[in-house]
Amino acid sequence: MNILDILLQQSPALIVATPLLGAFLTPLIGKLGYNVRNIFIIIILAVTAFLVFLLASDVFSGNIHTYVFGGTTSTVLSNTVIRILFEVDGLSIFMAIITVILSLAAVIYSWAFMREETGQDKYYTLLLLMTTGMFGMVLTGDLFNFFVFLEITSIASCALIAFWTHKAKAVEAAFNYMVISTIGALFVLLSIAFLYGKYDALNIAKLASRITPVSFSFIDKLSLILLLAALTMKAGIAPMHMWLPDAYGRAPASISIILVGATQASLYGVFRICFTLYGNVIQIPEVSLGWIMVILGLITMLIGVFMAMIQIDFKKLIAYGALAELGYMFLGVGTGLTILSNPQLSLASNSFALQAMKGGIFHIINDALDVGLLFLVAGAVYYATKESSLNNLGGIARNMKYTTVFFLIGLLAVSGIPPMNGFASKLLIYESVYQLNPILAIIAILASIMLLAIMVKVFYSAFLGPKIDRFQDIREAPKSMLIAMGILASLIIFFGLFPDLIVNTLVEPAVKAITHPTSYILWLTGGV
Amino acid sequence: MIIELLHIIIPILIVATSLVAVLLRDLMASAISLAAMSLLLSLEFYILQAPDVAIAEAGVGACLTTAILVLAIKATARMEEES
Amino acid sequence: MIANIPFLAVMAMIIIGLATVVFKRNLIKMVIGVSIIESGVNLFLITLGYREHSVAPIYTASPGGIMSYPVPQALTLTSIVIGVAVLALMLSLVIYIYRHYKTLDIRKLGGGEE
Amino acid sequence: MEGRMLVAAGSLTIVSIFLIFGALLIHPFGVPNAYKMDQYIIDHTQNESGANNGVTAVVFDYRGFDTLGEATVLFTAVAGVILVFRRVKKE
Amino acid sequence: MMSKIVKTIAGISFPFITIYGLYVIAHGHLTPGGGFQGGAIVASGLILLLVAYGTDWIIEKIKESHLSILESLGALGFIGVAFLGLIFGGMFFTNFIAGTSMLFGGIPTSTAANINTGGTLPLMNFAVGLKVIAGLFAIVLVMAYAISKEEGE
Repeated sequence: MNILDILLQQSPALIVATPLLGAFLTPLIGKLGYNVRNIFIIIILAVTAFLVFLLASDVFSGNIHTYVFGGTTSTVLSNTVIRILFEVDGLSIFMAIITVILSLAAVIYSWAFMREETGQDKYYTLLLLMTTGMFGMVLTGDLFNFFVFLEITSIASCALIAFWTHKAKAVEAAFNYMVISTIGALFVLLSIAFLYGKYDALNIAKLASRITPVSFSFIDKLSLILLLAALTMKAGIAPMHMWLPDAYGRAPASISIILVGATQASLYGVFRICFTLYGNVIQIPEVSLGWIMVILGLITMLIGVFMAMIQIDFKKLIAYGALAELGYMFLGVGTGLTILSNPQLSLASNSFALQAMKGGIFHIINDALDVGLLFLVAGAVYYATKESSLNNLGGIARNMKYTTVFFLIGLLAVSGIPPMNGFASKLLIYESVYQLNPILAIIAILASIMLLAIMVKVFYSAFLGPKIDRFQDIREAPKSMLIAMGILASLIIFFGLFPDLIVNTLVEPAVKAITHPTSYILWLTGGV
Repeated sequence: MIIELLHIIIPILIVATSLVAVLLRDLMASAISLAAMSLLLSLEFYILQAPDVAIAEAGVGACLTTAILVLAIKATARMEEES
Repeated sequence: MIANIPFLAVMAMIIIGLATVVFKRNLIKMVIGVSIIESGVNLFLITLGYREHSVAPIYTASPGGIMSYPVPQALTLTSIVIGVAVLALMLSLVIYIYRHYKTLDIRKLGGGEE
Repeated sequence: MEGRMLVAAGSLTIVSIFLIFGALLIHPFGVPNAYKMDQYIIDHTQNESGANNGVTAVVFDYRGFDTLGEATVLFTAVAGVILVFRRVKKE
Repeated sequence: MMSKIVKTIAGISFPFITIYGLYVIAHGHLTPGGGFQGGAIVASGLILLLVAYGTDWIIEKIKESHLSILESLGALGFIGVAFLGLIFGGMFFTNFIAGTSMLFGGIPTSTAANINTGGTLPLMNFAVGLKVIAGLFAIVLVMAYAISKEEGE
């Protein structure tokens, strides 16, 4: 057994433990100086990235990778699961890849962006902890463990949103997010308690195998509603979206980009619960929430687009754009769920269900890259000009050439213009939604066009136009920020040029994971 | 029998103290009321055969939470504004 | 036997807490509401693991007999510590909000400088 | 503002009704369903983890990873509080 | 700042509270308690001192950065024991000491208390206890210090 095999076998634990170890060490390493600490953190994340891709290579070959914590004896009995276990399938590893890309970009970006700030040791500690929390959320196979990591993610992100404590709005946004996410997490815990009381298990696969159409009762319905309400609240879907633009807009840019990942981890929770935990009962009317998801997605999209029109703050405008993008993901996956959960439609239009799912899932990674790039650009503009209001910006393209190019790439990608990656996923969503209902597809396309118009307006007013005296001698963003933006931009172009490759290697296993919950549930017989 | 009676009385007291904590205008008084609720909760944990949790709730809920709350109230305003 | 009164008390606590968060306008009252919900959920977990006429799951000097279930107790321990962590961070944010706006009333926030 | 309060009150009422029904419909107090997981732990704690306290055995052995998460939450909160109360350079 | 009576009583009771807390930590695998509970008790004792003697007196003795480092060490000890489980037992968090002849390796069979049992549990209890004492006290200390500074200005 060589070292790679051992690493592969242990990788689910190590992916979480490595950034955690880094976070615990950061206060000690921080004493050694600025560069040492930053290099240390980049090394930690690079090791994590290596482990994620190692694990991905195994999972994409069709396995479901399980890892039992502390398991020498009694790991798996025929009728119960005692210990915590991680269960990694295509969707989990897909989310883990997004997390690792975003956090690496954020850390590289922070090198220059945070240079002047105080409290950097704590900043990097919390950043690593947030990454840890997201990894835990997406990799775990245990519901209570999911709750614990959810709390880690939300506490760390709240503290980081309030990073600029001298800005009243930032603290207020952090407090609002904290209240929302704590109540959401407590609802999650309450429904975990209900499920535990009824089914005597905390393991997702075990619970899923016990929730059957025969046993389905009021308690299951209550838990489902509580879980979905809490997680959609945390993901920023329509009725409870108010905290999202504030939190995204007020946080430092390097945190906004990780927050995108944190919201998507909550979205992962929604998908995991709809498709896996309640996978056996997906055709019971109370569970088939496809239409609700479609409508919520549409509302989110429209709110995002309309509110983005009237924003004058650069980052808040992008935050509303991110809200609109969230709507697309929900729309795509909701369409898939609608078709899958309808027994009459299921056989005839299964390919459309798969296509909608593919679009929705593919859009998750595209959204992370596009919106992330735009946030980084906004941060770079703020760094150079100390100005966040669009009314006062103008003519900065001459001095910040690279940043302008990156903004242009992000603009085209976020509004779904070929050849960027946003086009590939949005096309999949439009086509499949059209099969469900043409009006929905038309609304989605119109929203996209409006988003393009808004972004082009921003491009003209902020980057082009006459040169303002104040910005006569602003300088281009520092190298580390350009590198971070460059990574995301090159990934956007790469994904846009080879969408089929990405869909086949990354998205296909994730879609397979959520449309075939039985393979996740039946890991017992599949061997551990 | 006495235990069953306690299982009825203590939860009702817990709800009553939490209601008091919410309704009082004086924030310091509601912090104290919350501490009383924590203490009753820890008693309830004890008779529910969870001594570990009872110790934790008594230490964390009744002492630390109250300390942090009192600190925060000292740093801000003591009375709740009239609506 | 006693008709789920502890469960109903738990739900009453959660509802009181939620009502506080939704209707009260004072920030510290909102935090107290969150804390009450937290306590309610903790009590719910412990109540789920209780068996009639049981003893605590500790073998040292135990008189024997059936034992109450240990897993919910372990979960509650975790939940209590998470609760105090959340509370501390929330109250520090409240203190900062007060420093900026000089009020705890949620309706009066939102003004002030950027 | 009035309309918003009305919506909030309505949704709170619905949630309350759901929760109360949940409390009434779950198993009777003190008589849980057959709990295989807990019974296994009660039976095997002494042999497998060597501890006499079942709760500590669950906290640190069977569900040790949760406890790591819990310790991390505390660590996060401390870091967060120190971060919030640090000295900020005003621009 | 409190009166002399409060100071004296706090000074007398603090060692008892601390010893009780350490007892709860050390006997976590035998009697009710453990790292968290004991840590919370010791932290409560420290807060008693803070209330009685005032923030300035405490901050001369313990700096918040020291507590931060102690907390990191506690957390590192905890995760370190878990990693040892990976190295010696094959999986993260394996209780590799239980059932061996090492310290704490005994297996209890009766209801009698035997401190030499529990495997990795006592080690983790100590690490978590250190972490919780430092962490909880650091939270209160930082808040109290920041508030007293604000009032002083």
